[in-house]
Amino acid sequence: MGNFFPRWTNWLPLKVGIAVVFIALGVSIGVAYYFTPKYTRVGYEPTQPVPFSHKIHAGQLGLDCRICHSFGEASGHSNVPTNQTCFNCHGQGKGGIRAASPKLELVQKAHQTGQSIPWVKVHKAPDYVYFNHSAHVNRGVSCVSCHGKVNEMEVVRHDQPQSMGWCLDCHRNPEKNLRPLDHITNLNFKPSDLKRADFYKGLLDKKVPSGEIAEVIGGKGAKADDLDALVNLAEKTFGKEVTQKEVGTQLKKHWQIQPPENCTACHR
Amino acid sequence: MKRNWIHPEEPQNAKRYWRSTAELERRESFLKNLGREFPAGDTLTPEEAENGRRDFLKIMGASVGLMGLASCRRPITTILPYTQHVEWMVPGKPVLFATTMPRCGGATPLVVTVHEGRPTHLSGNPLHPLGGGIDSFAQASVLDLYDPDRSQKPLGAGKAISWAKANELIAAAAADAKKSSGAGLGIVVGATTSPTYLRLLGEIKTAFPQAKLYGYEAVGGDAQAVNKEVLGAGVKPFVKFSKAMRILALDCDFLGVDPVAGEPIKEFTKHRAKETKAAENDMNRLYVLENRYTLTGGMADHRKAIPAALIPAAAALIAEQLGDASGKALAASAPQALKDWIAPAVRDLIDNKGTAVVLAGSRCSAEVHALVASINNALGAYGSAIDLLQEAPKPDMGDFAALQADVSGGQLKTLVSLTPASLFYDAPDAAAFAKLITEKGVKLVHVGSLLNSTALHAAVHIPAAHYLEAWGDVRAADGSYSIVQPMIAPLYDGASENDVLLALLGRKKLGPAEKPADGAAPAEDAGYTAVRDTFAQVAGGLDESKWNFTLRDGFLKGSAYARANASVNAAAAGTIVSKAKAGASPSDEAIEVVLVPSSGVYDGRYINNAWLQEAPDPITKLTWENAAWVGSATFKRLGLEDGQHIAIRANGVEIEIPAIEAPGHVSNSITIPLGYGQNNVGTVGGEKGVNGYVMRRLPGQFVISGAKVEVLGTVAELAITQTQNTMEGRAVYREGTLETFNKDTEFAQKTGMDSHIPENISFYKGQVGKKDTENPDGFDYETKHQWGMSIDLSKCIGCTACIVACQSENNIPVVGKNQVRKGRLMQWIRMDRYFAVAKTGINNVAQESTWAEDNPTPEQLENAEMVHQPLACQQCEAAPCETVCPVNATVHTDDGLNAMAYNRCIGTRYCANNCPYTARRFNWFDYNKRNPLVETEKLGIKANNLYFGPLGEKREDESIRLQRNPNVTVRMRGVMEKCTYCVQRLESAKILQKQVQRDSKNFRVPTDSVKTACQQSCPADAIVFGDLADAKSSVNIAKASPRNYQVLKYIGTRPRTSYLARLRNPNKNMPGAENIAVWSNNQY
Amino acid sequence: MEASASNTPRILDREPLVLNNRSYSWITNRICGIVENKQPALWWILFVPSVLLTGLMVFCFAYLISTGVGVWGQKQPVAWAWDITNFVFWIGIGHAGTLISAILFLTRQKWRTSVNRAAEAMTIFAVMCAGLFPAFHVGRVWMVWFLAPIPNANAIWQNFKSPLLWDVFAVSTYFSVSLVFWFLGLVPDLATLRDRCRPGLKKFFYGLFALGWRGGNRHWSHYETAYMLLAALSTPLVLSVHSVVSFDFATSVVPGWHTTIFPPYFVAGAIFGGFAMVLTLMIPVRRIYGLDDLLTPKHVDNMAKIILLTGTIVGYAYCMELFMAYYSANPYEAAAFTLRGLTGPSIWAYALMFSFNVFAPQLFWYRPFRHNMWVVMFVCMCVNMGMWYERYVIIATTLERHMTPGSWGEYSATWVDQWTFVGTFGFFMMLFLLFLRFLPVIAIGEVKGVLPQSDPHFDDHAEKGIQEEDLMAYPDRHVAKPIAA
Amino acid sequence: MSTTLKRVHGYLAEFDNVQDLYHAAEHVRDAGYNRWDVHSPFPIHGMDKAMGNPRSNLPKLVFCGGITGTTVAFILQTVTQTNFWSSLGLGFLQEIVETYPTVVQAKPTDIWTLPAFFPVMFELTILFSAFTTLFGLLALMGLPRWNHPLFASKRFAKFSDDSFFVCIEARDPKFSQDGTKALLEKIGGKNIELVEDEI
Repeated sequence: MGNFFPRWTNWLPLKVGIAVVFIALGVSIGVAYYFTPKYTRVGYEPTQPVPFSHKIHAGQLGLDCRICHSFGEASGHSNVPTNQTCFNCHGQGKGGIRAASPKLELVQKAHQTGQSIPWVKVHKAPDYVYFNHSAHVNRGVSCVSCHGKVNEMEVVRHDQPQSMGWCLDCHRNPEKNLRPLDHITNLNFKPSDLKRADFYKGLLDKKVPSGEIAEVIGGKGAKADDLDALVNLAEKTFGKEVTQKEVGTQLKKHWQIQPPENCTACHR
Repeated sequence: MKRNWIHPEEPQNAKRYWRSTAELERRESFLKNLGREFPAGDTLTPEEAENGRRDFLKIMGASVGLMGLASCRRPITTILPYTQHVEWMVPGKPVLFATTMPRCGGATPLVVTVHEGRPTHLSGNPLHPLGGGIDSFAQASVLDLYDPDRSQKPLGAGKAISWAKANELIAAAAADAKKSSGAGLGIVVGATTSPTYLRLLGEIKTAFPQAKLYGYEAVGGDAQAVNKEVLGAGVKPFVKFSKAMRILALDCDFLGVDPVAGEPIKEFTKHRAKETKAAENDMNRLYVLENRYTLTGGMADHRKAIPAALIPAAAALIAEQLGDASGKALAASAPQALKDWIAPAVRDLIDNKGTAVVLAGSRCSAEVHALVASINNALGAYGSAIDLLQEAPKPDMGDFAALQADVSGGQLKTLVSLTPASLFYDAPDAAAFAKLITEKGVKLVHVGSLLNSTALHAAVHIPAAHYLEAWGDVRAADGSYSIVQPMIAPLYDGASENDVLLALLGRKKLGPAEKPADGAAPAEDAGYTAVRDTFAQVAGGLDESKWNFTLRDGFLKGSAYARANASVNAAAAGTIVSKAKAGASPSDEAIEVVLVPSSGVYDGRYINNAWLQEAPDPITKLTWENAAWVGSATFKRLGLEDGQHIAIRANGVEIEIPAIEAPGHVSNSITIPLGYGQNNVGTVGGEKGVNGYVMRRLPGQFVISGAKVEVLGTVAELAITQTQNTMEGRAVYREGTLETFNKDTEFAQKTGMDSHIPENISFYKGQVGKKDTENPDGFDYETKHQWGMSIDLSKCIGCTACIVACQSENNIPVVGKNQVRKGRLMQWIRMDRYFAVAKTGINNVAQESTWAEDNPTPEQLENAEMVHQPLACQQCEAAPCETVCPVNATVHTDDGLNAMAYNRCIGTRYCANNCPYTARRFNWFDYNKRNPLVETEKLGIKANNLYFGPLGEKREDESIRLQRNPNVTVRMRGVMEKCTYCVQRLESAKILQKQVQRDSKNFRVPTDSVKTACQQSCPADAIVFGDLADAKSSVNIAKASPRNYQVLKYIGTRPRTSYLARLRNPNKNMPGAENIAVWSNNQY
Repeated sequence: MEASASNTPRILDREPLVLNNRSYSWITNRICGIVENKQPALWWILFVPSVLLTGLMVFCFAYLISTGVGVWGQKQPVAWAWDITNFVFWIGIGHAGTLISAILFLTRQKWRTSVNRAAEAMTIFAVMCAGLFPAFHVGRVWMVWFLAPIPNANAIWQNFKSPLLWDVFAVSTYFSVSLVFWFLGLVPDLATLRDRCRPGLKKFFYGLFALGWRGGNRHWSHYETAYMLLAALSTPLVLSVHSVVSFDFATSVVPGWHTTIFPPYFVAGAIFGGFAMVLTLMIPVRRIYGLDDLLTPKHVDNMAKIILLTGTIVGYAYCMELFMAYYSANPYEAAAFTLRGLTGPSIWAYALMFSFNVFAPQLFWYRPFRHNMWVVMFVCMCVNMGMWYERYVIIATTLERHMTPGSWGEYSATWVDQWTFVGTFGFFMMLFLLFLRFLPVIAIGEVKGVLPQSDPHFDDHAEKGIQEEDLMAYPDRHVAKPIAA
Repeated sequence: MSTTLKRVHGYLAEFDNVQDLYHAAEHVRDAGYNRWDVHSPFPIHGMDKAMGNPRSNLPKLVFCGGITGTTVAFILQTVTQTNFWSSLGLGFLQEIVETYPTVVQAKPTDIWTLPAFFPVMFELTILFSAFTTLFGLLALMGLPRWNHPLFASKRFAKFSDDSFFVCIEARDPKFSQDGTKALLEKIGGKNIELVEDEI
C-alpha cells in the first residue's frame, strides 16, 4: 500500500518553522514602527482652510507666538486666535494689510457672518489626557520642544510623537529642554546664543549662592565664589560655548523643576 | 458625551447682560458654541462631538488592532475659535460669579463656577456674613437648571400655547382687572424676602387697589402670624448660635430641613469641638424633644422622643417652670416621664440665663410659638442669644384660609400663583380646592418650573426661570441685600416672578423678545431695570461702583436689618395659648400621623432633582421615595417588615404607604415625609413615593391624631442604601462625653484594639510616613505637597450636602432606584448612619435592623442614640487596593494620593474587594450613556433600560451633560472609581502656583488655598483638608487634636483621612445621663 | 501469547491491573473500538443538550459583554461572587488530571495508566472552563490585553505584585503544560489509530498528529525521559497553581480571606474535587463502553481512598480556620467566621459546604461502600457540589460582611449568573464527549506496558521457576543465551 | 515488479512477544550493528540496555530552558518594577522599556520587593522547561516525519498493536544482503522482509 503521506511532507515541519520565525519577526518590527505615534502622528500636515503661513508670520515677521496664542501662559489650553485677532492687522480700517487678498477671503467672510473658520486640528491629546500649556511655558519648556520649529513651517506639521512614553522621557530628564524664560517663544534659540556671564549673573541676581551653582557645574566639592570664577569653572567643564546640559542642569536645580511622573499629573 | 445644546433665542429689545460682544451681536459662532461643553472651540471639535471621552476609551480598545492601518492618519478634526473675543473668557479656565439662591423665607449666598458659559458647580459665598457651607438643596439646585423635564412652553389648559398667546391672556386678565380696579384679581406668593418682588407687589396693589394678595407655602407654619401678634409687625427673631450655649429644640430640626432664621450652623458646631480639657459651660448643650429622629436629634446631648401631640404640653411645662402659667391646661396632659425630663433641663436653662434659647419648629402650632416667645423672654434670650430684627414692611397678605374663602365666595376671577408650592397638590384638601377653582370659573395663572398637577390644570401656565437664568434680588436671614444675577441666558425663555408681575403691570412681554429693528440697540430687560431700581432704593442712589461691588461680593455691605425695639406682648401670647386645646398622647388604637418636609424633595419642589432623590435620607437611608416611619416598638407590635404596605386612615382619607422601621421614633406615631407622590412631573420625580398632603385638612395641620393603621400583605422593595443599622461593636465611630474627655483627652486613640496594636515589623521600609534619615523611602515633605483630610465628628451633623457637592464636582452618575435597590450607588461619599443603645454597652441592634438579639424596652427603642459618619476613600498610605491591581491602574502618587487612572482600569474589581472601607465604586453599567431612570420594553420584555445594553435607549436628557465638569473624566462602563480628594482641583492649584513660581523655588500652594468640594459644601465646617507638609495648614492643626483617630488603624493602612471623635456634653441631672455614649467605650 | 496467558506467573501475586489476562490486541481493539464503532444512543442523548447549553453560555457571555457586568448579581460590597467562585471551582477540578499523570507517575503507581488519559483530558477542559471566568468577569474585556507585558508607547507595565497577575501566569502555564503533557501521551495511541484506519480523512488527521510515530526503541527511550521530565515539572506546577489562586485571597486584608492556611487547604480541596469529578465521569464511561476489565474496582477503590484523605484534610482546614478565628483574638476575624457560619445571611451555604465536603466522604472508611459504584457516585456528587459551595462561602459570603458595617449588603445571583455556570457544564460535557468520540479514552500503550507479559524477563521465570539457575548459568543477564540448534 | 527505482531501507523481522524481541535485540547488539532499531507498541523495560543505547541528553536541554525562563521572568519584572538595575548603574535597561517606579501599597521599588516576583519566576521556569521538553524531544526523535520506508511494509502496521519488530538498516556498514538476513533468521525473526524505499 505504500506511504500515506508523500515524501515531501518530511521537510514541511522545518520549512513551516523557519517561515513562522520570520513572519513573527516581521510583524513585531512592523507593529513597533507603524503602529506607534512615532509613525502615526509625526508628519501629519493637513492643509488649513486659510493658507496661514507660520513661516511668514512667526519666521520672517518674527511675531511672538503669544500675540495670537494669547492664553498659553495663563491657561491649560493655548487658544487658537479669534478672527478678531487676524483682523487687528488684516481688517479694513484697522491695519488693512492685504485686506483684499483672496487668501483672506474666509477671514473676511467670518467677520461678516460670524461663522468661525474651521481650522484643522494638528496636535490632539486623547480626551483623558489633561495637558496644561501654562505649567510648561512658565517653567522653561519652550513651544519648540513639543511643536518643533513652527516658524519654519509653511503649513504646520506634527513634529513630535507626543506619546505618553515621549512625555515621560522629558519628565524624567527635563534638563534636555529647559531654557531661560525670556527665550521660551524663541524657536531658534540655541544654548550657545547665551552669554555665559549673563546667564550666571542672572542666577546670582536671583540670590542663588554661587557655591550651589558651582556644585551643579563641577559636581560635589566644586567651588567658585564670584561670577568670574563660575564662568571659568564652566568653561573648564563645558568648553567655550554654553551647552544645553549646562543650562538645563542649572535651571532644574535652582528653579526646582520636578516634573511629576504620577498618573494624576495628566489623568483625572 | 459632549453635545451641542440648541440654545434658545434671547430677548432682543430688552437690555441684555452679555458675556461677549459676540453674544451682544448674536454671532453665529457664539450661539453655536453657547451650549458646548467647551465653546472655546479649542477643545471641542465635531469629531469629539462624535467620540466623547468614554467613547474614546472604547475606541482605544477596539481600534488598537486597526491603529495605523487607516493610512496611519487620524480623521480630520476641526477647531472653531470665536470670531470675536469673549469678555472674561480664557478658554479652559472657569469664571466664578457671586449670586444668591432665593429660599423659602431667606437666601443662600453662592459662588457659581461657570465653565465657558455653563454654570457647573455651586459653593457657599465665604464673603457673605451668613456665607460658608450650603445645604444639599442649594448644592443640587444647579441640576434643576438643566433638568430636561423642566416646563419649557407656556400651557393653556394643559396644552402648549405660543408665548404670544400667553402674553395675550395675561394682558387680557390685567386689562379686565384694571376695569374693576383690581377686584377679582388674586396673587398667591411664597415666603419671599426679595425687595424687588415685594416692591412690585406693592405696585400691583397701587395699580389694582382691589387686588388681593395671599401668602402660601406648603410647609410654612403659623410662626409669622404669631410673631406679628406677640413681637410686633415685621419683627423677626434671629438666633445667634455663637452666643447660645444651651439650646432646647421643640420638634425643631434647625440643623436639617427646618432651618431657623439665624447664624449659620457652623456657629453652632464651633461650640461642639474641644481640643483641650473644657468645662461644661465652654461647650454648648442641646436638648431635643421630637417624635422622630432628625439630624438635630442626632446631634443632641439629651433627646427624648415624645409624640408630636405633646409638644405644646412640653412647651407649657417649660413656660410653667419659668413662671408663665398660661399653659397650665396644656401642661396637665404631659406624662410623668416628660415632666421628669423637662425639670432638670429647664433648671439648666435657667442657670444659663442669657445664653439659653428654646426653639420651636416652624410647623408647630400657634400656642407653641407663643409659649416659646414668652419662654425666651423669661430666659432673657432676646437681645442676647436672639436678636429681634425689624424687617422691611411687606404688603399685608391673606393666608390660605382667606384664599379658600374668597374663591368659594366667588370674589376671584383671576388667580395668579407665584408661590413655589403647587396649589393643586399640596394645598389642604387639594382635590376639593381644585374642584372649587373650576366650579367658580377662576382663571388660574400658574408660574412654575415643574409640570406638576397645578401647571397642567391651570388655565395658563408660564414656565418659570431658574434663579441662575434671571435677574432678581433677595435678603438673607439677617437682611443683607444680595443680587441674583443670571449666569446663562434662559434655556427655555422662562420668566421670573418679577417678570410676571411686570407683565401684569404691562411693562414686559414674557418669552423670547422679538428682534430689534436693524441697528437699533436692544432694549433693556425690564426685570433687570426693576432690580436696578430696587438697588437704588436700598443702597440709596444707583452708584455703579457700588452696584458692581455688590455683584462681585454677592451682597451689599451694611444692608442688614436694624435691631427692632420690640418686647413680648404677654397678653397676646396668653390669648393664643388659651385658645389651644390639649393634645392627647396617641395609643395603639389612635395613632398619630406627623407630616414633615422630606430631606430629599423638601415640600415637593425638588421632586425632579435626581441628585437629591438619590441622596439617601440621613435617618432612614431611603432614596427615590418616601415611606411611613414607624417606631421600632410599634413596628414590632404590628409585625411589619421594611417596605410592607400599611393603610393609614385619618381625617376621613386613607393612604397606602410602605412602612419602614425607624429606631428612635416614638411609639404609636407615624411620620410621613412630604413632597412625594407627584405624578407626571418627569422621568426623575414621576411616580415616586406617596403623597402625604392628602391627609391634612387645614393649612397648619401637620399632626393628625386618631389614625387607624391596617397592615397590608404586599411588600415593596425599598431602595435603602444601608441595611446594617448597628456597628456590631466595631470601633469605626467613636464618641465620648466631655467628662470622659476631661479624664483622658486621648480616649479615642485608646478605644478597642487601637490600645494594643503590635509594632509592625516589616522586612523593608516602604513609602510611608515622613521621609528622613530613619525612613529614607518615606514621603517627601520638603519639595512636595502632602495632602490630608480630617473630619470632625463633633461637628458633622450627617446632612448629605457633601455627597451632593461631590456628585456635582466629580461628574458622578445617577444610577436610579432600580440600581440603588441592588446596592450599586455611585456616590463617592457614603454617609454611614448607626444606631446604638446603652443597654449592653455594645449596641444591640442586630443586622437587618431588627432588635432580635435581646429585647430592649420600648423606652430604649425610642431613645436609641444615632451617629453619622461620612466615609470616602481614606487615601491610605499603604493602600491595600493598589497592590492587587494587575494593570497598575491605581498606584500611589508622591503627594500621598491613591491615584486612579480610569483609562488604564480594566475592571477586575479586586481593589474594591480589598478596600477595608468599601470606598470604591464600580460602573456596573453605562450609567452615563444609557438612561438608568426609565423602563424599556423590547422583545416583549419589560425591564430597566440599563439591562438592554446596546438595545436600550440612549440618555435623552443631554441637557444634563451641560452640567459636567470638564476637568474630570466621565467614566465609562466597566471601570472602577472613587474619591480622589478632588485631584483636579489639587492639580490646577499646583499649576496655578507654577504660574506664580516661574523661575523661583516657592512651589508650595498658599496655605489652605485649595479646598475639596465636600469641604467647601460642609455647612458645619466638619471637614478640613490641606497640605500636611505645610506646618501652618489647618489640617495639621486638626490632626494634632487628641480626639484624632484613624478608622481601622489596626490593619495598618495608614489612612490620610482621619476622624476626630465626637464629644457630647450631657447634663448629669438628666434621666439616663449616665448611659450617654457609653456604648462607644465598649467597642473593640 | 496464548502460552504466556495460560501459565500463571509467580512473580505477580498482587491484584492484577487488567483482569482476565487480556491480550494486547484485545486491549487495542476494545479501546480503539470506542472511537471506530458507532457511538451508543446515550452519547447522542448527552451530546445534544450539552451543545445547546454551550450555546446558552455563549449567549450569556455575549449579553454580559454588550451590556455590562451589572447583569450579574454583584454589588457593593460583593464585587466578586459567582464569577470567581466558578473560576476556582473549575480550576480545582482541573487538578486531578495532572496530579494522576504526574505525581502518581513519579510515585510509580501503575494503576494510574487506565485513568490518566481521561483525567488529563478532563483537566484541560476544566481549565478551559475556568479560564472563561477571569477573562470575562472584567469590566472592559476589550482591554484585557493590558494584562500582557507588551512594550508600548505609553511606557506603562503590569503590576507584578498583584496576585491577579500571578494567576494569569499560573493558569496559562498550567494550561499549556497540561496540554503538552496530554498530547505527548497521545502520540503512540494516535499512531495505533492511524495504523488501524484505511486511507482517508481520518487517517490523515490521526497520521498528522501521530507525527509519524514508529515505536522505535530509540524514540521510546527519549520519549520516556521526556515524559518523566514533564511529570517532574508538572508536580510542583499542579501544587503551585491552586496555591497562587489561593493567594488572591490569602494576600488580601479581608478578614476570612487573609489566612496562611489557604494554599495547602486550597490544593487539598482541588485534588479532592478533581478526583470526585474524575470518578463521576469514569464510572459511567466504564459501564457504557464496557471497560470494566481496564477500569477495575481497584482503581475506583484507590481514588475513593484519596478522596477520603483529601476530604479529611479539607475538614481539618475548616476546623483550623475556626480555631484560628477564635484563638487569634482578632475580633474582625472572629466576626467574619461567626457571620459566615452562625449569624450571617448565608449560613445555609456554610452548612451545605460542611456536610457535603467533610461528612459525605467519611462513608469511604467502609470498604463495601468504596466498591459500590452507586455509593461512590453519590459521594462524588456531594463533593462536586460541596466544593462549589466552599468557594461560594469563601468569596461571596465573606464579602457580604466586610469591615465597615455601614457597607454591608446581601448578595443574590441573577439568572445570567446561573445560566452562565450551567452553560460551562454544557461546554465541559461537550468537549469530553467529543474526546470520547475521537480519541482513545485510555492510554493504550501504557496499559499494555503494565501487563505481566510485557516484562522482558517474564518467560525466564515463567518457563523454569527457579531464577537462581539462570543467574548462575548466565551471571550477566545481558549476555545472550545460546540458541538451541 | 514495477520499473520504479527503489532503494533498500533494510531488513525487517517480526517477533511475537517481548521476550523474543529482547533476546533478539541482545544478539543484534552483540553482532555489532548500530544502525538498527526495535519497534514495539509500548516502551520495553531494559530494552535500552539490550540495545546498548546511550542515555538521552534531553534533561540538559530542559535545564537550559528552565534557567532561561527564570532569567526572563527576573529581568522582565525587575526592569519594569524596580530601580534595581539603575542602582547597579545599568539604568539603560529601564530606558529601553521606558518604565517608571509605580509605588503600590507602600511596597519598596528596590530589589527587596523580589519575593513578590517569585510566583511569576516559577511559572515561567516551568513554562519554558515544558516547551523545551516538547520541542527538544521532537528534535531528538527527528519527528514529525510522516513519510518513512517502514510504513511501506504491510506487516509493520501491526507494531502499534501487538507485534514486535527488529529493523536493521542498509546504511549500517555491517549490513549485508544475506548475512543480515541470516542473523535475523538465526535469532528467531519471522516473516523477514526486505523493506524498500521508493524514490
